[in-house]
Amino acid sequence: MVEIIGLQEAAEMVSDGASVMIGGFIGVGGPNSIIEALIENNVKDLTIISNDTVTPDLGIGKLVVNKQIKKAIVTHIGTNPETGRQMNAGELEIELVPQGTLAERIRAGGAGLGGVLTKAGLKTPVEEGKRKLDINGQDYLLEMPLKADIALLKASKADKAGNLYYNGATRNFNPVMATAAELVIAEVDEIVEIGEINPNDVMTPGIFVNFIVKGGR
Amino acid sequence: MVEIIGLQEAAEMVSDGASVMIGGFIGVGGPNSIIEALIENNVKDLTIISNDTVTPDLGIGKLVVNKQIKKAIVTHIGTNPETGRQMNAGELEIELVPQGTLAERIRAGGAGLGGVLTKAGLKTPVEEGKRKLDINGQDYLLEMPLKADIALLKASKADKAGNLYYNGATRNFNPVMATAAELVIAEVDEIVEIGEINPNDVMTPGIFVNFIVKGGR
Amino acid sequence: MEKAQIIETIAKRVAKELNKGDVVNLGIGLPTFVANYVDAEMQIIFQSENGFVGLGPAAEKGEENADIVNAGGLPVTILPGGAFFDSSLSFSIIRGGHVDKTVLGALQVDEQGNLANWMIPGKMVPGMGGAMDLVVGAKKVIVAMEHSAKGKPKILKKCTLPLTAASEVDMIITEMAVIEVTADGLVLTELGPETTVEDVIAVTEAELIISDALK
Amino acid sequence: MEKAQIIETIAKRVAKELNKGDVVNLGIGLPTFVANYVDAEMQIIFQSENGFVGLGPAAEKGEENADIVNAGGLPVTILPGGAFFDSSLSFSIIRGGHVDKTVLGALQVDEQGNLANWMIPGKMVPGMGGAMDLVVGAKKVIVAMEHSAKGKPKILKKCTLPLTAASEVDMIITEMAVIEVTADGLVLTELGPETTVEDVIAVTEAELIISDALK
Repeated sequence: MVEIIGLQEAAEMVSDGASVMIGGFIGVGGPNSIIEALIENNVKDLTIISNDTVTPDLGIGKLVVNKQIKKAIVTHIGTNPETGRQMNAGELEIELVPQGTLAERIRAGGAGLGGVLTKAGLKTPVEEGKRKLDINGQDYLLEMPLKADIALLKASKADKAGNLYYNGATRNFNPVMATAAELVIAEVDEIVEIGEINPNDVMTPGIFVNFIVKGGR
Repeated sequence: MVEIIGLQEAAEMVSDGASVMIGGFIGVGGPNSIIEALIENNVKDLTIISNDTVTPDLGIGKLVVNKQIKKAIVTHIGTNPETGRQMNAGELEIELVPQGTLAERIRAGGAGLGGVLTKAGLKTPVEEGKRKLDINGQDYLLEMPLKADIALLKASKADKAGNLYYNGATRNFNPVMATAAELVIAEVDEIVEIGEINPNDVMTPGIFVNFIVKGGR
Repeated sequence: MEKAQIIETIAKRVAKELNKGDVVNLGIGLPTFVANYVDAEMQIIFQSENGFVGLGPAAEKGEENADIVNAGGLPVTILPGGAFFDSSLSFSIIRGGHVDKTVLGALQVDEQGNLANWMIPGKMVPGMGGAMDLVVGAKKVIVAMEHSAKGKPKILKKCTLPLTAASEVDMIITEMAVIEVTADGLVLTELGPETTVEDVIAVTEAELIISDALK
Repeated sequence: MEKAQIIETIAKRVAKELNKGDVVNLGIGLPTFVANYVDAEMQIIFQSENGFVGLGPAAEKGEENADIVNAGGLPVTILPGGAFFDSSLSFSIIRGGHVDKTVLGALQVDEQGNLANWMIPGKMVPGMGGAMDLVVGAKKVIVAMEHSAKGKPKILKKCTLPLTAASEVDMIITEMAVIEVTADGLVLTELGPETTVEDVIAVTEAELIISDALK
């Protein structure tokens, strides 16, 4: 059962210290309006799970600049120099994860799987401290599932049953994140009536979504 | 690069002894016209990977009746009494797999993952002979990836780039199977021009598909 | 009781276990009837493991769509707000704990909440289909079945048939009783119409703890 | 050579490695230029790991679509026949061996085909993004880079920086040379324009086997 709420209401659901999955790829397909509200709220000590930390002037990047993040589990921080600075200064903990592994870890969290067995990261710093499995003579890293308190998604369109539709490359991590958090809030460009998204074309079924918010483009 | 071929041409690509993934759920979303051609060809000793063995008068069910299958990796055989009879008579080897595990094993095969860690099947006959992993104090079964020589899919629509679109509940195992076979042939109700399927709505990207066949509905 | 009355009694009682907005998967056979006793205000979302949420009633004669069938292969409908998906997402929903309640039939259930419902060795081996994933993944597992097989107990001290899953059943609902599976054992919490505790015990092999609040 | 000429030399040579119908992922930076030297008849399908196949040229000024960007976040286009998907399918494509060739830059490559291209400890830690999956998953891994860093070798006996992956590089293409990674070591198969074997050896730390068929 999905409810339509406002940006501030959405932001207030994120508490200090929460773990938050945030969709988007360098901000494209990111819930950037909800993040603006998080910056107003100034919630602190967040653990962020996302592809990257965007740029200093957008979305997650602004949360970094505003020092609201304690830890970030990401694949890439090169587009936001402030992330690297805070990491080197010991102000921000960064866990770097190969992109495919991040997608699978989140998916495993949402799908009730015990972990992910991948070759990505073998014989690199990524394997440090992790269990390795020999499966039929081949080594695989065992990577742990990821879950979060809240997922903040961005979709192009939602119907009033919470079904989501993503345009173009905005889909990225949003559909897997929808499955792996206790509470799921989707910022959307457009809210339509039930029936306006063909049931064949739904990309995230409404059963995964708790709240939708009309965001600015 | 996708080619449009005929039903007989498609059937001829399946050799005696081949492992074949076949989409569909009790025949719905199954490549039933290609299977008719397989019956004409009378290829033998197939290893079939599919959800079920349908009913004796349709699709895979007819392959069973015609004794073309050596082994079937499936989740359910209750809708086809002939499958049970051949199994009990030792004429047909059946590996029963929980449905979610079957989907994940095929997905793992297609996604380059080393295996699937699931609780489904623990403390049941499904766990026999399999490795169990203790992950943070919880037991999981390690289930092996599945791949096949050929996948025979059914889609509602294909464009000439091989992009597939499935109506309703016909999608089922087709998209994961598309990723896990050396050769992928899709039987489709309708072939449309490139551009007629919105790139957002493609369910199986054409890069996975080698051949498309216009089938009868 | 007549067969039809047994089904109605069980299905109606199971329906009461569902909460507003629940995502529910109903097994094939008896559990399917539960949908008949759920009104629209409850906004229950039924999941069909072959690939959709928003499972509606059986299709009217002449209105069948060959592409829309339930997990039994029968022509059904999808309600407004529903969504189709593939088997991989369908079982992410199931295994990942996104189904609030699953209602299944059983051949045997026991004091530990073990369930056997997918094979009788040497006799009948239909396969588990989605049952093992459902029982492991759903937040609450409700067994809905006739209390006994022609007087032969199905609620046992220990299942003798190969299991579908161990210690996953939360509740057993029959035409004679509602039984909760607890750490202490099976607790009889409710009696069916015109049924006594003695009637239930007579066709139950498992030890039953009689609830203080027995209804 | 001028920078622009170096890029052109490398990109043109990499383009020759692509076969008709290949699915190809081009890394950010220099590898991106490879697309400029591939003609439409080749039917190469470029994959963008943020979620599509059919990656086309950069969007024209004024024609940008904010929803269609490449893995570097820049506005691009999708070609007819392309398809969008989520990160999970994107990396199933990559990890699952459905990308025929991946072309990446490198900080260091070595005689075993080890690759380091994602961090310089204490200095620059951009992160691996999709590189570790790409290098492990793609059928053929081509490193495309300037041969040396201002005269300092990048093709080493053994990488000193943290690896992106071990023994996965198949080929190294620079403005000075084409080098194949084999079980016996690095084989110099081709020289760049106006380059001698001695020129290459002078800026290569790794042992080079000179191919009999050196071009």
